[in-house]
Amino acid sequence: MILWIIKRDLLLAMRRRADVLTTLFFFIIVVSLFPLGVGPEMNTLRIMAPGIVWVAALLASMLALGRMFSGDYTDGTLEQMLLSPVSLSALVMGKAIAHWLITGVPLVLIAPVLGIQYDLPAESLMVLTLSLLMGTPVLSLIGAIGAALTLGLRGGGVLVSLLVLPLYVPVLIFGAGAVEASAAGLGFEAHFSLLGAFLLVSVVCSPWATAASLRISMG
Amino acid sequence: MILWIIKRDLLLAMRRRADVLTTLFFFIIVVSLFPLGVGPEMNTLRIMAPGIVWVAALLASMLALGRMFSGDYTDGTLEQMLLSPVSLSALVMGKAIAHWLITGVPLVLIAPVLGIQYDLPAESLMVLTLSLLMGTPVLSLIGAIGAALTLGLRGGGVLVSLLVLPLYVPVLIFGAGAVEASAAGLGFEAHFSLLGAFLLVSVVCSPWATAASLRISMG
Amino acid sequence: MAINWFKYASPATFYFLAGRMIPFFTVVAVLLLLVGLYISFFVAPTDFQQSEAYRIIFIHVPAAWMSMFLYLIMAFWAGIGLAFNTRLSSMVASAIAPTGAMFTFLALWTGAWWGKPMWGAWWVWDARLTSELILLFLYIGFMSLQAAIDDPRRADKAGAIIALVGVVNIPIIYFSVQWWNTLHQGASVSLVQSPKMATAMLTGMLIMALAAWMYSIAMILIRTRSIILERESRTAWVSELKEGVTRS
Amino acid sequence: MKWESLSAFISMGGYGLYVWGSYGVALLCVVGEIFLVKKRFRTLHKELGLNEKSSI
Amino acid sequence: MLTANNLGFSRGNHKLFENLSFSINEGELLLVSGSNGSGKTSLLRLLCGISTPDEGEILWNGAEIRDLGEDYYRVMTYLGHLGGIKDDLTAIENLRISCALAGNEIDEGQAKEALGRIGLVGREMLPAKVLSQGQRRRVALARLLVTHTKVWILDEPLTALDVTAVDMIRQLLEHNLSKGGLVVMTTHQEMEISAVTSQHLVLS
Amino acid sequence: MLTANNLGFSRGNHKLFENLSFSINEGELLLVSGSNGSGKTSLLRLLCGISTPDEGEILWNGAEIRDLGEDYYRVMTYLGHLGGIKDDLTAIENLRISCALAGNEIDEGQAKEALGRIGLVGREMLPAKVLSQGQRRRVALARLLVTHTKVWILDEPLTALDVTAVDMIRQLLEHNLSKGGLVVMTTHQEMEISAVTSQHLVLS
Ligand code: HEM
Ligand SMILES: Nc1ncnc2c1ncn2[C@@H]1O[C@H](COP(=O)(O)OP(=O)(O)OP(=O)(O)O)[C@@H](O)[C@H]1O
Ligand SMILES: Nc1ncnc2c1ncn2[C@@H]1O[C@H](COP(=O)(O)OP(=O)(O)OP(=O)(O)O)[C@@H](O)[C@H]1O
Ligand SMILES: [Mg+2]
Ligand SMILES: [Mg+2]
Repeated sequence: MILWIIKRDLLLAMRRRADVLTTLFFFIIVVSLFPLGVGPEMNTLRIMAPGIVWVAALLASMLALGRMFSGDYTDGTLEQMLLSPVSLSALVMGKAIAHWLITGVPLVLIAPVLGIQYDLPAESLMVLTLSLLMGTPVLSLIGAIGAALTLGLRGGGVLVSLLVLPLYVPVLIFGAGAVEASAAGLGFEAHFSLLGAFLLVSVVCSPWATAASLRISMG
Repeated sequence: MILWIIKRDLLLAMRRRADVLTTLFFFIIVVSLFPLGVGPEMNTLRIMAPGIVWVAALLASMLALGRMFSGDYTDGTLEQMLLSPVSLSALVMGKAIAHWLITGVPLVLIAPVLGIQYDLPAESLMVLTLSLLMGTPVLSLIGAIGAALTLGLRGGGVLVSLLVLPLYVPVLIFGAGAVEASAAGLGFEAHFSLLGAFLLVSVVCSPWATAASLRISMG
Repeated sequence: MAINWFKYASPATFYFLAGRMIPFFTVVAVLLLLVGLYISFFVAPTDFQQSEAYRIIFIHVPAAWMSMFLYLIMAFWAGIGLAFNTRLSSMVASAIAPTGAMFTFLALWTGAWWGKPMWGAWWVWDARLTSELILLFLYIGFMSLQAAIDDPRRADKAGAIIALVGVVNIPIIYFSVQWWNTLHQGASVSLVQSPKMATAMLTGMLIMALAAWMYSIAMILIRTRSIILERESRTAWVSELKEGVTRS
Repeated sequence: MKWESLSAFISMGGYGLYVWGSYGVALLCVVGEIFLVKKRFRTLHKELGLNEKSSI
Repeated sequence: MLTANNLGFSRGNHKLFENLSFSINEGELLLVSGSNGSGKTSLLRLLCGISTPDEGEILWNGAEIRDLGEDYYRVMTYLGHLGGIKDDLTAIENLRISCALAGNEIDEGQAKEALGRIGLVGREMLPAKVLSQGQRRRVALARLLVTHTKVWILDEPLTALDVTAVDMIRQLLEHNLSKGGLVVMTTHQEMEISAVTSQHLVLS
Repeated sequence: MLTANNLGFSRGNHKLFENLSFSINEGELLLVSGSNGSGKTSLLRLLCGISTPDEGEILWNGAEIRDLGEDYYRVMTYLGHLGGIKDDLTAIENLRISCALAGNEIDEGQAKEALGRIGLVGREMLPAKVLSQGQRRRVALARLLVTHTKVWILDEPLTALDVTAVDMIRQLLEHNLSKGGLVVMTTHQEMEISAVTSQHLVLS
């Protein structure tokens, strides 16, 4: 069943291929805007790089949250999901996975290329990619809660950022921190184990919290 | 008539006061995220400050673009606007002004406080605020075109960023550039006259282009 | 003897109970505040390093403490409301948020006005400061979410979820002191050299903190009463109130 | 008495701006909150036609 | 007089109609019917100028409506299945704003009166999102009570309405027709209208 | 048997109904009617467990539906005014996915056949957004052709449908009732259904 949901969401995304591409381009554009705003000095840029890439990934993933449930809400599919004989948490997990596949994975794949723009050394590039690989699913899972809570509220799109950004902060700190630690020649294992812990906690708790939020929002 | 539109949009925004506040908080949060990603060194942060504030303003204004027409589109009001005996360009101008009042003005007002977080000197703060005051209306006006073109397309929210961000870039460069110039003790008049020119051009052209885009999207 | 907790959990009973408790907390808060201010300005000695600037501590620390405690209490009551569907606890949670946000703002503000003379900057991106800022966002998120939902029961439940999820963030942001080198003071005792001065200062701080507690309770009680009235305006007991009937 | 004069008290060893800036805003916040909370309660009472004394 | 000459229109590779011609005079009603998907909504959107026909022309008093533009919109009211109702505004605000957009500003009293007549007494100050389907539809239809336009183009105005409301709309249409107005409408429900002349166009 | 005991429900400060009790047996139809805004949709959403009543209980074969949860959803189909139709998917995909969600996976052939029976021949591969109102409605209703559930809760299933389609739905309902199913539905249109027993609940 969870596979049906994933398949359907991917199908929907493919029906408009532009959709997947645009999240990606948003990410690329944000990362490329900063040098324009900050100026072209390579040293400053290299210091900023991990932070900027991570913040951009976070914003890109967050922006796509709006679409996670709102389509299903306005056309009544969500009503049907609540009434499905399958557990709602499983459905929600499927949607979060689909969201990650559509928004997270492309970012992870393109990040090394963007890192090169900022002249990051090879090891940092690898750490950056790995940290994104572990961090972006957390963003999707936490984001699902926010998206479910703000369903059907006017201005939901901006409200959702207010709700999830504070929760994203630890992921950001440790994700970007890992890259900085590796660039500074320090160990980055501690950062990674924390990211792993976040991932575990959110895999366990988020579907449940999201399902509860959905029931509340539809009730 | 243009007043009716502005009044209506402000009324809608006030109906959910949270709405205005959330754009503002989005701006604040984004500005506050960067130091978390980049690390706490004040010297680096001071250099980055104008760029970051400007990029955040740009993103905040862009995110609110989604709401500019989409509500009116899905509930059929836009159809009625096309069929109104008043010129569509005037209506569109009204909507852009309302968008600016709701999203732009609060950013301008809060920007100095955020600048303080980055330890900017007083003159830079003033230049930053002024540059935002001239730049944000341009963002709203250009954004209106993008919002109109992507109406009703799935993933419009992300597509719109793809369309408008490249157009926002000059505003960003000269806006942030003005602040950097003043921080470096150089004159910033040239930057300001360019921002002024952008504003003029967009006031003249954007309503017309937006109205044409709307007709195309609805056709 | 078993106390009938459900009796006190009824908004109507609580309304009257709170009405009788408010004057007490108000009076105690004012008294403590006066004593605390007296100690802050007239008993506590001038600091060896910071001269008089350190007097900001007497609002800064109580405000910072309150901001964190109130969040936890708010999340607790919101969680109870979600789990047991008790209306009153959810109302209390909504009543706590504005006061908590106010104290968070005060901690930030006084910290900034202390940081300028001490560190030479209004703001640094230090772990403790950042965590406090995030706390403010958590409060604001909670309040905005509730404000955006018209149906009060839905608002309660939705708020509870975000408050509970946010709790996870509190230890994380709080302990991040250890992961970031920090400018912010550790234990307050290190501020002064002699134990006697520390005592005066510590007493002042504790009394001010107690005053803040009392003040918060009073504010929360009044706000809860308003919320009760707003939500129960159509019930029988409120109509009885209109006719001037008093209940004990 | 700890302070030699009123002006010494006000200048706070040169840190008057910061100390009073903190205390002032703290006072403002507290007074503002009290005002808002009371106003909310009063307007409710007026709307519902309650007599404030009888309800306490 | 609203005239359509040899209209042709297709969607995708599906030809909806071809060589469709008719004309409607003052006081006349044109009832468009046909099975689901036969092109009724598409025809109505052509008649009010939102879409453009592939072939043929649509004339209002002899002039192409596209050329008339705002002059045509001044005398025409279109109501699609989407009502243009804002969820966050109250019924009164919705009505006043949609009227203002149509160039017909009305004050609060008038709006309230119109809503009362259409059966929304006591619901005027609720945000539209809490209204039932039928009540939302009534808010949209209330515009017809206060408009001064002659040409009404209505796409299934009766959906979600109960019998009282259907009856009220019938009277409203009759009143407009008797004043010399023109009505083009679609509906799947039966409705008897006593118009001076009533044409029936069946699409297939 | 679906039983409602002393249901009470209010929205905002508006009491929709109080002390509402009824029970529906196998093979019975409950027709809920009432003017716009009388609470029909709200009642149906209670019966299928999306909302919770303020007072009273709803029982399926003696057990509270909230407690049954997924066991109840296995035997129940709800169709609201929103069809759950995705604009970007084709009719076939829409049908297959909505069936799969309801725990009833069907293959492409079955989906195609059901769509054919409901009158969408040649439209199966079009994205739903280009379909007309009535055609979209039919895609949603096609689920009823392939479902194995007993309890059908239908909110105004006939809106936007033409006469042929209305007739088809009638037959479908009769078939389900004759097999021992239960139907709860609302409609503002007239429809004659020959059921074993048919109750009429009028809200006001
Ligand atoms: C905006 C800036 C600031 C913020 C957000 C802030 C935040 C906090 C917080 C959250 C606490 C409570 C920590 C705990 O309970 O252990 C605290 C305590 C404290 N703060 Fe600050 N602070 C700021 C600036 C400053 C400055 C500039 C100083 C002094 C130079 C200072 C001195 C202290 C002291 C002495 C304590 C008590 C520590 C203890 O006894 O555990 N703070 N602050
Ligand atoms: N891109 C397309 N490709 C093929 N067919 C299309 C396309 N777009 C629309 N159609 C068809 O055009 C018709 C549109 O009809 P329209 O909406 O005008 O119908 P209608 O008469 O209003 O029907 P209803 O009674 O259901 O409202 C439908 O049959 C639809 O399938
Ligand atoms: N928050 C609220 N405050 C006041 N009234 C409300 C609120 N929410 C809903 N209502 C009222 O509750 C009723 C909802 O009714 P419901 O949607 O169940 O009607 P219905 O019988 O399905 O009507 P229709 O035939 O128009 O579909 C409406 O009268 C609506 O105005
Ligand atoms: Mg149609
Ligand atoms: Mg209904």
